[in-house]
Amino acid sequence: MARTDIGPPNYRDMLPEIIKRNYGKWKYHEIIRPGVLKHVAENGEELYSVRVGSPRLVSVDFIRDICEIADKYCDGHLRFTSRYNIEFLTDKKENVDRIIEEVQKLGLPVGGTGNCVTNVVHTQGWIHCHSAATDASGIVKAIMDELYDYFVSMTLPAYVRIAVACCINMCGAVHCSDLAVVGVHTKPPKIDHEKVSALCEIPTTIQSCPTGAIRRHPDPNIKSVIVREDLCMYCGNCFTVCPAMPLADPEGDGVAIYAGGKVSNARKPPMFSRMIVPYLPNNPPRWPEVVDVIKRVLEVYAKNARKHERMGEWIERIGWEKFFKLTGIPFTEHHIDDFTHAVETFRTTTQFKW
Amino acid sequence: MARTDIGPPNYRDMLPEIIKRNYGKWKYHEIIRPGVLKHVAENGEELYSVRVGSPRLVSVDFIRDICEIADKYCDGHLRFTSRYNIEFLTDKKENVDRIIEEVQKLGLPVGGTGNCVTNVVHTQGWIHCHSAATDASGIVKAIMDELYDYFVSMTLPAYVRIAVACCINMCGAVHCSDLAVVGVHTKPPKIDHEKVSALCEIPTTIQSCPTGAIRRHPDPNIKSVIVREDLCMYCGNCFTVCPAMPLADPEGDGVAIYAGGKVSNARKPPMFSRMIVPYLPNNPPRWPEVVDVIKRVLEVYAKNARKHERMGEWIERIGWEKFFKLTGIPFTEHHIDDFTHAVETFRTTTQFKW
Amino acid sequence: MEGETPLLDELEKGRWPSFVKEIKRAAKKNKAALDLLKVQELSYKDKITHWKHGGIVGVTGYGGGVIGRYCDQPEKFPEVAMFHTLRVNPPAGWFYKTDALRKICDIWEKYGSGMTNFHGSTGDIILLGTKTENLQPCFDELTEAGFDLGGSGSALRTISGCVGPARCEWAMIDTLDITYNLTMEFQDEIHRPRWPYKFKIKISGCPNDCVAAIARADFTVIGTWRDSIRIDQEAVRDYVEKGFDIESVVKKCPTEAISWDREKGVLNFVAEDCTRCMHCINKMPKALRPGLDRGATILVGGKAPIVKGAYLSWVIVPFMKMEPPYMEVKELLRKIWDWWDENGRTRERLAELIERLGLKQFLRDIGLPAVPQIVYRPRSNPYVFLRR
Amino acid sequence: MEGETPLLDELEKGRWPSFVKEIKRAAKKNKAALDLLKVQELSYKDKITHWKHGGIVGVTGYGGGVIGRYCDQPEKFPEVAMFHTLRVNPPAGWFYKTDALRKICDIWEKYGSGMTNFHGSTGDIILLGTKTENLQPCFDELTEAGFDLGGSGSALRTISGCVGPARCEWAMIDTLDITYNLTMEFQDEIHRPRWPYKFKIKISGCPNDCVAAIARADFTVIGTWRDSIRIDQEAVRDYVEKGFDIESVVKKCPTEAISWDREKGVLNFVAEDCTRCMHCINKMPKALRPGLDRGATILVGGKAPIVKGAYLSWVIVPFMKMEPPYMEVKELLRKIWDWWDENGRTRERLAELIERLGLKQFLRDIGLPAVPQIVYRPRSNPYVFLRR
Ligand code: SRM
Ligand code: SRM
Ligand code: SRM
Ligand code: SRM
Ligand code: SF4
Ligand code: SF4
Ligand code: SF4
Ligand code: SF4
Ligand code: SF4
Ligand code: SF4
Ligand code: SF4
Ligand code: SF4
Repeated sequence: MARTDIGPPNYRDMLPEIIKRNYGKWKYHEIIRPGVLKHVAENGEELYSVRVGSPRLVSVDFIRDICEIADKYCDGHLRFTSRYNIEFLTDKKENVDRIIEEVQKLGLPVGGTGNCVTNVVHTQGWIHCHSAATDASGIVKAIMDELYDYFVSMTLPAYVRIAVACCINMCGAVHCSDLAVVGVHTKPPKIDHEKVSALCEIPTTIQSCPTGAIRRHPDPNIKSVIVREDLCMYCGNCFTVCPAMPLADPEGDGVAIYAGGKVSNARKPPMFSRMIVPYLPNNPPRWPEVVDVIKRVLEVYAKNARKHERMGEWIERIGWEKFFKLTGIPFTEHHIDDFTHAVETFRTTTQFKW
Repeated sequence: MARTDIGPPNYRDMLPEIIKRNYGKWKYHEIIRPGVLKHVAENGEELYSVRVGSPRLVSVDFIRDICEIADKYCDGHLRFTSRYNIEFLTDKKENVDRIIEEVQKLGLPVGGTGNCVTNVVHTQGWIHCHSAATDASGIVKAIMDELYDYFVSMTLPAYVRIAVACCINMCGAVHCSDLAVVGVHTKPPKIDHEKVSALCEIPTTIQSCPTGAIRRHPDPNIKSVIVREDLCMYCGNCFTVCPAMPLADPEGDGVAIYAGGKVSNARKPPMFSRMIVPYLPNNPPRWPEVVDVIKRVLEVYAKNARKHERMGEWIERIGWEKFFKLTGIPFTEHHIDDFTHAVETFRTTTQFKW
Repeated sequence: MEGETPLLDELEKGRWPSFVKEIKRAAKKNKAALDLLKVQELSYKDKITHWKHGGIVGVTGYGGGVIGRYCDQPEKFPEVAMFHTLRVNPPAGWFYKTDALRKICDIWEKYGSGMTNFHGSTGDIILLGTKTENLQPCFDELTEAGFDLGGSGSALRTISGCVGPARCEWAMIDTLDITYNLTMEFQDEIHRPRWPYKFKIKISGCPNDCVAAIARADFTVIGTWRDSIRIDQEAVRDYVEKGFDIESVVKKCPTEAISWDREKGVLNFVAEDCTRCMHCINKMPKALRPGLDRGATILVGGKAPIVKGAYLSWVIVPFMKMEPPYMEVKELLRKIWDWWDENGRTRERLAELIERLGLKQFLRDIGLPAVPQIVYRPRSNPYVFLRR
Repeated sequence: MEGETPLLDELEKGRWPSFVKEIKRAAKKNKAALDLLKVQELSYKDKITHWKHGGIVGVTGYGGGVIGRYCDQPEKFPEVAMFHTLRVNPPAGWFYKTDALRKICDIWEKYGSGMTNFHGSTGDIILLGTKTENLQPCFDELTEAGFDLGGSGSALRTISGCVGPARCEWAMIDTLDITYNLTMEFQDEIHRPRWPYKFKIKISGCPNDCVAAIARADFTVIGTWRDSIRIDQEAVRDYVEKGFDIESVVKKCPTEAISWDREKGVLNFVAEDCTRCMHCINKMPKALRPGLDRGATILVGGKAPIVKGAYLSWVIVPFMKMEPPYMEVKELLRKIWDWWDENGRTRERLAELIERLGLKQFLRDIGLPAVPQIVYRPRSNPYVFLRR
């Protein structure tokens, strides 16, 4: 019998010596160049971290490659960040340039620190998920190829965090990101009645629908359900509980784009991202329309926001009507909320810009 | 047969000559002393308005008294404001002092302009309404006796608008006032089953309840309803549609106090008032506990707010937790919203004061 | 009367004018007023209202304008056993000539308790308390004197507007004329209730909103402008020279559209950033004035808490020109009423219906364009009914 | 392989590292990876996913940790007909020694596709794609190597915390130790799903929230302090002298708690106004430091949109000391789970349940005091269940 419930390795066993010595005793840090952090301990010791972009979806050989660098320059230690970047940790300043050199040989960018576009939090997409309305890794690659310069520099007014999720389950951080792409279905589920009777629990399926669009099949001989299409907003929750109701559709599937979310409590409280483009069609392999919107918004932001101002903070200051004007993104009825707490978004003042 | 649908008198017939001449052609105004406005027209003509507090609930002789003053000094013209104050209008500067003198002889205060506590918007109360959980005119009188000095001066940081309503129907402006008192029932309706069968339409009654607390009487022989008391929050909507379900109760009835609402679009958008005291018992004739809270909050505001800052603007700047601290009003679980859009009031940040 | 109402007598003391004194004044001549005083004293003692639901009472041809009211102790207080109020539609802006007021007083002394509210919270003249049999003759004399009833029940309620162009330099629209014109146009809607619930219209001349329209009207008209604030820099300097604290004003501009250049003595202003909140104009009326391209913002849905909670009005038309005979606004009102009438449930106000069916649906059905000025911000949820 | 995947080949171009290159790398040694590449190309062509719902697959004794997955074209792509992923619980803070990583690589080369995610969005090591029969032996070797599975399904999910005291001067709590300690304490809750739905815990050392806990965790722990920020005025002046734009920082303080006195060269600070947002500290790490009376704010309810919409976490305990063995937080978690388990419907996350029953009810049942820090503002509606 195998061992169970052993839990993960103890983090203590994974820490470099300099960290063990200075655990909880860091005094301050500096970003000495894009991608390189210097942390100084109370006792004056210095730790250098070289941050490196990763595609996240990697082969074991990739991991071995980076292990090799860590063995050479970091006494066999490395870490990953909460956004998939790799960090090489060393107490030897002279190693920094060497690490950078080796990493660049592997084709990996050094950056992702400070006021940059860091790595994109994303999901499985067509690589692995049955729910996907779009791919994730592909969109990320297309976006980051275009925004590469923003990863390796720190020229933006503040942090810009991008997320991509392949369906509105939003695995990741789409709902609170400065910029986000989310896969959306736009056709109601297609019901395979035979499979429904075989695979699905009817009451659970009916109950799963947030809008009450799912009803029992009118023909009592058919143990299945029907969907009132006018009540369906393609959330896919029925499909999660009942595999016989797929929504994926080559014509209908595509992505929506969101902006203005954040997580940190710095300055303004955390904010939700808000829909700026309700729908763009899937256009693999490079989703040019999507990349275009993301880039355009980023550049308008970079040009107009004040120092230290996150995307959402900037937009809330100038007003969303101004945001749509500056970016040239058309405002449509779909932008107007009609879900549960919609009224909280309706304007209750004569204050607005033209 | 009487004439019908003649509508109100044409306002043009009611306007003083100076207004007819300068209609739509006013250039600016000044408040030359508390209660006295001077409006200057494009052509240089000057109109003086003397604003006078009224108890609103007045006898016809009161109206005749003020008509007399208007006849003497205003060519027989006067108006009322949207907050029940009387305005004597004259183009003769020398009449201003005379009007003030006459008005004061009647025991009426001159004021209600600028950064003051102006007249209290209020309702019927025990004087006329079947819904009342408290009186209105009496509370107003008790409050204004205490805040009189704020009516006849202009020393506050900004406007302070007070409203009183005798039940949560909130006839008036309680829901958007700087300070507001509202009558509340705190016991579920007492059902007179015989009267229900006689007077009430059962389905309408059941449907009237926002929380679904009303059910058909379990005994099919009794054509009436019952109330699930744990679901009732004493809104009285059932009583409005079914007279056999009164909520009024000498022990249960009392008032709640709200603060921080506003209507104008100046600076911050309009805001709702928010509950600061869930319940105080009715204590006629002078409701001392109520008057005390109103006065205390007003004074803390007067002392702490910045110039031009309305009550709600001040509170939102310093934070509600600070408001409760400064005023010493206890915060309770009842302050926490649990109605439809409650979640929008929950704090989604680590930012707060101690 | 002396000593009979010890609790109320307390409220004759103090500096604020006393309603008790007023009731007593009326009670000297009028028995109903005397009973009213006694009922009120009893309520102060019992801590409970002594009024009961009103039945359907009114005047011929009208479905509203009268609030029926009965005392729960008719034996003890026979003079107020019936005690109905009449809601009388006032002139726009609450301007009166004294002769008109005196006529009302005379009529009410004749037929009612002699007690009134000048005014009710909706803006009506409230004639407080009479018997059923007096309603019709009282009404007849009122119309004779040029006054008509206002609204009550599931009808259009008495419309009100701020003092506007009659005495305010900031009126961007003719609030009095619009109030009067709409009132005359919609007499039928006011007098004959036939909707799911009440409907209120209020009109303010500028965003200061001196009739609290945004909070209290299903249909809110607020004057505004589209061009730039007009600045008289000379007059601004004059304010400053006289010791006016201009920094405290500038600091509170919600959009940072204005700034004070102390060195140059110039008030800088970025018109496209200004959201026309009125604040700076309010504080420097001699120096700043609204622009000249004027009209109104139309909002809908303001109301008190019954049943789904209170709502502030929501912008539905950011800008509409307002010229007599106000055809555009009338047409919009009619469309909204039809939509509400068709879709609304009993006792469902417009805001609640819009919340239930969605603002998107409302705009579509009414035929209004979706523009970003309608919302503070776009949706955060992904739940878009793309095809509905 | 060349030319067979023209669409994906496009994504080998460009400066950002390519996942396609990675799949191709794995595909050279591994047939499943090759089929994965082809399925992905087909999806790019068809614009649709080719994966189907997974059945119940897993390892002995566990109810989760594996995501079952099947290809909808098993004949064409037999190597990925079954293509389950394993979620492996990483060390707290995602620190690794290379030997540990190499072991995982070796095991995964042996039993799986050779493709991974470092890491998944919850923070697990994702081993991407294997057959049912390989799950158990793969798991056995993983535990042998010191690794265990993370959470999936209606269980406690893999906990994560920011880098914290290991490398950050702002860690107010020991995020790594708390992560590890709770993970070890709640192994059963992670491995044996038995709740209404998933439950996530995330821990950030300070309000910067570098693991996005507030948005993505049902139970959010964020380090904070109660006393005053520590200011080294010398160091502040040093920043300014070096040309640092201190005004731009001060201006963005949300509470105006700080101000820069240019003349005196002093950063004024009003401790009781500061809401500890971190902004000024972030911008001047050498001069400003958090206070010393440290602990955490506890929030609950963060989640993505399914089903009732997305929620940010809500404050429920403004301040809690966080010392090992973290009994207070563990007790709170257990109480919350019991409450949720008892009251929650299937697929109802904590936030949705709290919204349905009310935060007031939640606090009462859990035994937490109502304090104003829990809300932005009190209720505006009058609908108080005073007696419930
Ligand atoms: C390494 C990492 C933590 C980890 O455990 O892995 C980390 C590390 C640091 N963060 Fe972070 N943050 C990390 C994810 C985050 C996240 C989470 C996310 O992006 O998903 C956030 C919340 C983002 C949001 O609000 O949407 C985050 C919000 C911050 C902030 C606040 C930024 C703001 O102004 O809103 C700071 C302060 C600052 O830099 O001014 C900060 C500051 C820092 C500092 C300076 C802390 C320190 O003293 O060491 C670290 C270096 C910052 C840098 O990259 O320039 N960190 N930081 C994460 C690196 C992610 C990456 O690879 O890019
Ligand atoms: C693998 C991963 C995405 C990734 O590529 O990184 C993932 C993948 C899936 N998620 Fe997720 N979620 C993943 C992190 C998240 C996160 C982020 C987080 O945990 O910080 C979220 C948002 C936070 C949250 O939980 O709300 C997230 C919110 C969801 C939801 C929506 C839950 C909600 O209440 O809104 C679902 C739908 C569901 O549970 O039915 C979901 C469901 C799924 C399922 C199991 C699909 C399903 O409907 O059954 C996906 C399996 C994909 C596959 O084929 O492997 N996943 N999912 C992430 C887990 C990796 C890991 O363990 O490290
Ligand atoms: C007479 C009246 C209109 C009417 O048609 O009857 C009126 C008249 C004026 N208002 Fe008003 N307002 C009147 C009710 C209101 C209301 C409604 C209410 O209180 O119910 C509001 C909205 C209040 C709110 O936000 O809750 C209102 C918000 C304003 C404001 C904005 C104040 C603010 O900063 O929020 C101004 C501008 C100012 O004074 O700075 C204003 C300014 C003015 C000016 C200066 C306009 C002018 O140039 O003539 C008038 C004299 C003001 C004064 O009293 O000092 N008026 N004003 C109302 C007098 C009520 C009373 O007797 O006290
Ligand atoms: C007389 C007046 C109060 C006053 O003393 O001034 C009044 C009195 C009554 N109102 Fe009102 N409302 C009065 C202005 C208002 C206002 C203010 C306004 O119109 O600007 C409001 C808030 C705005 C609004 O309409 O939402 C108001 C919101 C209500 C409500 C709650 C409506 C809602 O949707 O929330 C009710 C309850 C109902 O309709 O069943 C109500 C119901 C009532 C009833 C008819 C009681 C009932 O349940 O049937 C009251 C009759 C009292 C009586 O015995 O005379 N009254 N009522 C006001 C009308 C006088 C006038 O015509 O000038
Ligand atoms: S976002 Fe949707 S499609 Fe993408 S991994 Fe999560 S559940 Fe699957
Ligand atoms: S996709 Fe969503 S809205 Fe449509 S039927 Fe399924 S559960 Fe209901
Ligand atoms: S607030 Fe209530 S009690 Fe007072 S008048 Fe209006 S309906 Fe009657
Ligand atoms: S008072 Fe309100 S909540 Fe209570 S039963 Fe009546 S309608 Fe329902
Ligand atoms: S709303 Fe504007 S126009 Fe009307 S009275 Fe008030 S300040 Fe003047
Ligand atoms: S009107 Fe308001 S927004 Fe416009 S400049 Fe003046 S204060 Fe600023
Ligand atoms: S959350 Fe705070 S303590 Fe943790 S890494 Fe980020 S900045 Fe440091
Ligand atoms: S931590 Fe934030 S709130 Fe506190 S002083 Fe600094 S910027 Fe201001």
